[in-house]
Amino acid sequence: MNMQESEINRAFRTEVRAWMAAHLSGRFAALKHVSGLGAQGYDAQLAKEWEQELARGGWTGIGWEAQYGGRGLPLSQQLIFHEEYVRCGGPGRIGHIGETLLAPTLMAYGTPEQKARFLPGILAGTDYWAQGYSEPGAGSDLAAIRTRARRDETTGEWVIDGQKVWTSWAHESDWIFVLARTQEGAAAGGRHQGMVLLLVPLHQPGVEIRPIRQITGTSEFNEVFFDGARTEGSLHLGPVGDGWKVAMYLLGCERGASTLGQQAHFRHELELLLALARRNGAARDPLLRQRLAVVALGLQTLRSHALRALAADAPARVTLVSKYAWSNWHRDLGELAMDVLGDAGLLLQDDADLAALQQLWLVSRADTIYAGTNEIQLNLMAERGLGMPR
Amino acid sequence: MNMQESEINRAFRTEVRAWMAAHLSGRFAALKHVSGLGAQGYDAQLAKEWEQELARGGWTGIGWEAQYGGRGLPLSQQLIFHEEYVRCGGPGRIGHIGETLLAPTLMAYGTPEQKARFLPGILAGTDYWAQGYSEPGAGSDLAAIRTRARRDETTGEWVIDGQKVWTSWAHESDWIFVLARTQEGAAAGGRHQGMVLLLVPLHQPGVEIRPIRQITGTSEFNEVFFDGARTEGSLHLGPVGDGWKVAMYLLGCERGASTLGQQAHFRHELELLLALARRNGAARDPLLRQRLAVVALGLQTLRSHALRALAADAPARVTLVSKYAWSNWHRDLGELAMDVLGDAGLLLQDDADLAALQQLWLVSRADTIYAGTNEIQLNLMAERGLGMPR
Amino acid sequence: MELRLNDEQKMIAESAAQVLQERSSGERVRQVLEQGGLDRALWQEACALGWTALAVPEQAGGMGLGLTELVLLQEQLGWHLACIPFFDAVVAPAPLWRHLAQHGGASGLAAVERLALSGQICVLGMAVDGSLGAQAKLQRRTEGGWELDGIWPQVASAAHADALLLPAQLPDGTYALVALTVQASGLQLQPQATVDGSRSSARIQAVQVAVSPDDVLLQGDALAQLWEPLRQHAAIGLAAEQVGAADRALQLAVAYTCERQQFGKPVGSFQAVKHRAAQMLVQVELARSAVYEAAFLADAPDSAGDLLLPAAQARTQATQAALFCTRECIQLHGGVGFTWEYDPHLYFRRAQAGSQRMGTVAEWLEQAAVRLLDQQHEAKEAVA
Amino acid sequence: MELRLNDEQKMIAESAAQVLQERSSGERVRQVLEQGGLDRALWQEACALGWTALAVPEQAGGMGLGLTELVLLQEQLGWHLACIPFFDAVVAPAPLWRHLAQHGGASGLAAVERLALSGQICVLGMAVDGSLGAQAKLQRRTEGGWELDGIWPQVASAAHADALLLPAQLPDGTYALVALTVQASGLQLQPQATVDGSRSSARIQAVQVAVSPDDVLLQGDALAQLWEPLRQHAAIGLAAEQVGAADRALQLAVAYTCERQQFGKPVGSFQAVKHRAAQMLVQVELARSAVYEAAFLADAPDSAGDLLLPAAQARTQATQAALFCTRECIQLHGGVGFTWEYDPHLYFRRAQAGSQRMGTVAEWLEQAAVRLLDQQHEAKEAVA
Repeated sequence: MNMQESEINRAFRTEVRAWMAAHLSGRFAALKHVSGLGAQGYDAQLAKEWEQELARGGWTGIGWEAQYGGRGLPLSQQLIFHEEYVRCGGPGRIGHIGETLLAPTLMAYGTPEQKARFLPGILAGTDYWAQGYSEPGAGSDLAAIRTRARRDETTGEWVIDGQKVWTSWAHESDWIFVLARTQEGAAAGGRHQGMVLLLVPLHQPGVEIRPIRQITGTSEFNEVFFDGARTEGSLHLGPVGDGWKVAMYLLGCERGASTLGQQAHFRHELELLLALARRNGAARDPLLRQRLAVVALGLQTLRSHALRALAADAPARVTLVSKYAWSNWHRDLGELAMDVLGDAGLLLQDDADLAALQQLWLVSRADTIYAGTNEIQLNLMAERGLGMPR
Repeated sequence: MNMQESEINRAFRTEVRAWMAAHLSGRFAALKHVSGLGAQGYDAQLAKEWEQELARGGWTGIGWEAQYGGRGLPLSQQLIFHEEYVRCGGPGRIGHIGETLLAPTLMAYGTPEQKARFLPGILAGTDYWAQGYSEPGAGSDLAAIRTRARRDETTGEWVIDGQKVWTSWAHESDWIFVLARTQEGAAAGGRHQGMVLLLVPLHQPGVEIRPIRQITGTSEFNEVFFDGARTEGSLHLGPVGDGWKVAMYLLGCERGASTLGQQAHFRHELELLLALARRNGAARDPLLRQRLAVVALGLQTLRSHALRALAADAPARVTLVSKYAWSNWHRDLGELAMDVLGDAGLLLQDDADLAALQQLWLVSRADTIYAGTNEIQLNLMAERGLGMPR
Repeated sequence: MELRLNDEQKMIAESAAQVLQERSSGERVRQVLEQGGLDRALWQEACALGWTALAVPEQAGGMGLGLTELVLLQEQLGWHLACIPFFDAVVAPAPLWRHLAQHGGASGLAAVERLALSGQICVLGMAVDGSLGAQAKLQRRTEGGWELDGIWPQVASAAHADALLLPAQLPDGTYALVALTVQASGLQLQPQATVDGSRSSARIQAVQVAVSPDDVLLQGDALAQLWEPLRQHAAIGLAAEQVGAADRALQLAVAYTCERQQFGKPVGSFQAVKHRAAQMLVQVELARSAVYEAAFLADAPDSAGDLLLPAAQARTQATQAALFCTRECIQLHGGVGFTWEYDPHLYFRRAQAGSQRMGTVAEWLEQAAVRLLDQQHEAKEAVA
Repeated sequence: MELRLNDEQKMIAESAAQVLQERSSGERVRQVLEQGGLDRALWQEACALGWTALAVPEQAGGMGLGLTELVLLQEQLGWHLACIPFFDAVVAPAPLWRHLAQHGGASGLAAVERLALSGQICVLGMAVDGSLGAQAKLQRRTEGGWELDGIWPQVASAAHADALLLPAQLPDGTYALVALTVQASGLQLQPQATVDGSRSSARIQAVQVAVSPDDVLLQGDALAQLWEPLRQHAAIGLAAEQVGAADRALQLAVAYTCERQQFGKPVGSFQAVKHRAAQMLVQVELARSAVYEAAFLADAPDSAGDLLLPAAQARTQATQAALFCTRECIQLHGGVGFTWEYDPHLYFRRAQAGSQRMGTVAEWLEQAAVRLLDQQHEAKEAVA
């Protein structure tokens, strides 16, 4: 960090760098700078082994309390870890849904048994989780979900029927948390009532996973079909009927220290682009120079903003801006990358750096859509950030 | 015109030019290139005398049928007249509300007596009209007007109470057409029912006119207060109760041959800007060069589009685009003008050309607001041009 | 004086739309894309319907129509993402055929008939930016024979070509344009994988390729003088394709958002969605107006041949329309917008590829700026 | 590591907001604008509250705070459109006072006290773009005396100045900075009418103005080395004012649209209006983050003094935010938005004027590009 970084934090940063240099090598070197998100050459098996390597190094759950096996590091060091991790070429984290979304929700809402059963596998990088929220008819309007969960009176188990979509890595995961409708607790009425968040094993006959081919031609997302799928009667997370509240809590965990990791990845992409521009002469074009400066300064602003938004007392109007800002910045970066590529951008490139920039151009179209479209983000900013009427 | 212009049209163009050169001289030279719209040094009295000069030359009502005293010229020659008029420096037409809005509506809806009474004064440039539509509480939502018209049972006269706003040139006009609510015809219900369009003399005790100071510091618009104002019982235009329909017909007359006159005025402003850029070195700046090319090509596109939209068979999706396109183009031109002015733009300039560009910057902010804001235009395009749901 | 299509022109556009609706459906395009990107059946249909002969002069056996008619067809082909190299094999070389038919004598007429009207795909081997700029040399070897050596690193539509028109430098530094069949001995054609799978590309290499005098179609000053108007014509033609793609992206977005329900009503009834669609409409219709006028001007009897400003206008408006509309089309499709299965990305790829061909927006604007800010100024000063 | 204000900083911002709410209300600003644009009572209040001494070093009698505190004040002044020349007389010269206090010895300390802390308005006479670029010469006339001749064509805030800091060229081509009271014999100050009536301007001319040695504050290398950091500091300060103006424009737009009813509901409940306001919010908050970080970096103990990239970031984000928000503020006010009576145009004028001062967005981007694309490359190559 450029500002007022303490001695302790500097030492910590050095520690992360040293560990990464020592361990992201050998067979793991193939994962260097691979983003994961539909990226070519992402070996999921190797990525899981890398997660276990991280776990052995004590780099998973670094912010978790000691009682859950974490290191209880302060936010500043979590930020440093995530930033340095990506700077050192650390690959996209296949375990992040479990570690950064489900685990905090388990800590907040889980029973002692659930915590004891699921947190260790997440921490060790042995159990992987997928997210079962969106449905074909419930995207921006998540409350329109139709997947149903009912109790099997004889076994007490939950039985699930329905369809989820946009489930990242479902084909590489062991478990999925599923937001579903149940009759229980629906008495109060309202479309946010009567839901339950269930923890469901993916490897069972009642679950079918079909990959969705993306704009890149690769498949990171899936459709998941539940046809009488089952899970134990105790595996609802939080109160039955209040699933919406639990589900929203989980989404709120997305904003966190890993933001800086994402930005470090953006920095890597930006550096690829600047290097290309210097090589192919685009850096001498007065107009492309301006646009390159815009994205470079823009990324620095995203970082300034993230550091401001992470402060505990940051108001909603500050934090609500972040997703819209980074996703649109990233999309702009992708468009600029193609213009800097010029003629070469018309051909599918073999060179890994050039191919990464072309991938960026395609992949970034999703950024303004998933996890709340631009339009939903603007609604939220106006209503919650500015208090404008619904 | 660049394309397929007939011999007849070429001759006509020459005729307009010759007449303008001969008549826009002497005392009228002071009006050259003065836009009228809140422009400094616009002498309203002289502008009225100029209208009468035009009338004597046979240049008012050139598209009107012979029965109304017009020349019945085809659309192509009307276009040529308006374009050449402005190219030759013809000033903003103080009579245009009467000539291009009210007169066609009179022809369509007026009684024989109304036509005989009002058309000659419009044609001769002796009677000037103002428009009484918007109210403080009824802007984009025109149907929310509250101005009331009732009959005086004893005299049969109309009596008007209420307030109109944004009435251009009310202080220089003799008559105003007022959209008002009346009980008559309101039986059918609906907010567009029960209105009447009245022709009302401005010079009477029940009418008070207050100028509105604009962003430029000058006043072209007014508020007009009606406090028991009166007009003859026969001076409703079209059926009582159907005033909305008549009022909408009148607005539809705005799109017409004079579009090309407006564009010729834009051309004049653009030429001022290009000349300035050549003089002050902005033309050598690689970024300003691009923006100057954008506006120059953009104006040519506006002209192409106007010629396409004026075709009788042009679909709604083509014609609906025009207002949004020209108003936003003009606003962009104003912003660019200030950037080309640079340092000099911070000081109020004496030089007429530079002052005109600064005025343009301010005045053009109104373009995307009056006569249907950008937001209303986009609604119309989506709903009527693309058939999207309300 | 209004800008309007005549009845014949309207009919051309409408019948093309009908044919393509049937022969180049979304399903068909998908099928062709999986199989390499050329719809040869559609190409044959295009030949049979006379589309490829539309702007070939009558004395050479063509229909003798103009750029306006080509533009209308190209727009429809863009709308339907038709997988035929109409731009590179018909629109771009059209001025060349006209020149050869008018000034090339009997051999010129024969060349036009052989290359443009025989049903083969004869691609004009421009550089990506529409320049002649080849890294190739043409040298006289024997009394009546020439030899061609060099590389054309990236020639659009060439992977499916039967014949190629390749520019090469003569020993005196001027250029010649050489016609060759792809079977010519010493000619290597290496297909390239493209981001826009609906338009092929190839790297071409010539090693001691023998060229007969008849195959040197044009050279020296004649070629140099033809090239700038040809590039402007081609830019207007490409702009038409972009207008078609932009309009289709708009149509897809409107159709999807009016059907897709969220929060109990069609997504297309939300004002933000409607306004975006309306902004797409503005872009589409302004670009269409610019392209049509540019084509009209090109076809006007008194056209001076200089179409720099109209071409710049058409290209900049159409490129921006295509980029904006195809990007927003993905956005307005939400989640399915970035799947392979839905069509928006096909148009998005086409728009990006088109933006880099025949000169970028920035390049056209700079050329326009030279005309508007530098040259007119000099001209006026010269007069003053 | 988070970017957050400390309690003292928060208090400075909050108390400034309270003072200005009372002393620089919309009504008061209107009144001052009609009377020439300087609120002298507010200036005196600012002196009394210590605002003008905030960043003056303690050894010179100031409070010794940093750019962060200046930025917080300047932001509030921008928000309230306060009619005092805080930027030109306090923020911009702050690095000069620090330099004089630290390196200028007793005469330096005396100059700071006399010019910065006496309650007078002492304006730094930069060119509009923040450069020294004067058309003036300073020549030695007698043993201890100098003479100043020249023109400063457009000096912001100068019409209301009591004293001026004027750059002039020495015979050896380097620059000196001269302090003069406006009463100095031979100094002419001609006020200029400004588009942004809330900030004055003047043309200044010096004809054989006698300058005492004490009034030559800084010259040669010392001035040259100070100027670039000073310009960067000032740019960050101006950016803070722009953030304030942008935020106010947003606040005005939200307040108006939530009150104004059309079609039976508040205009602010229409999605198009909400989305526009949200886009304004994005611009405001990103710009604020950029400005705060730039100021933090300037104040960091290990700051290397080079703030080119942070300054470029702050200025480009804040300029864009101010232009966008003030333009949209007019649009969202509808008809009343372009009246004199409503406030949006005051902020619109301020934003436009600000965009041309201390370097335009394009100029900052080019400077950033030099650093990012040219210099870093050279540096890396030198290392490699």
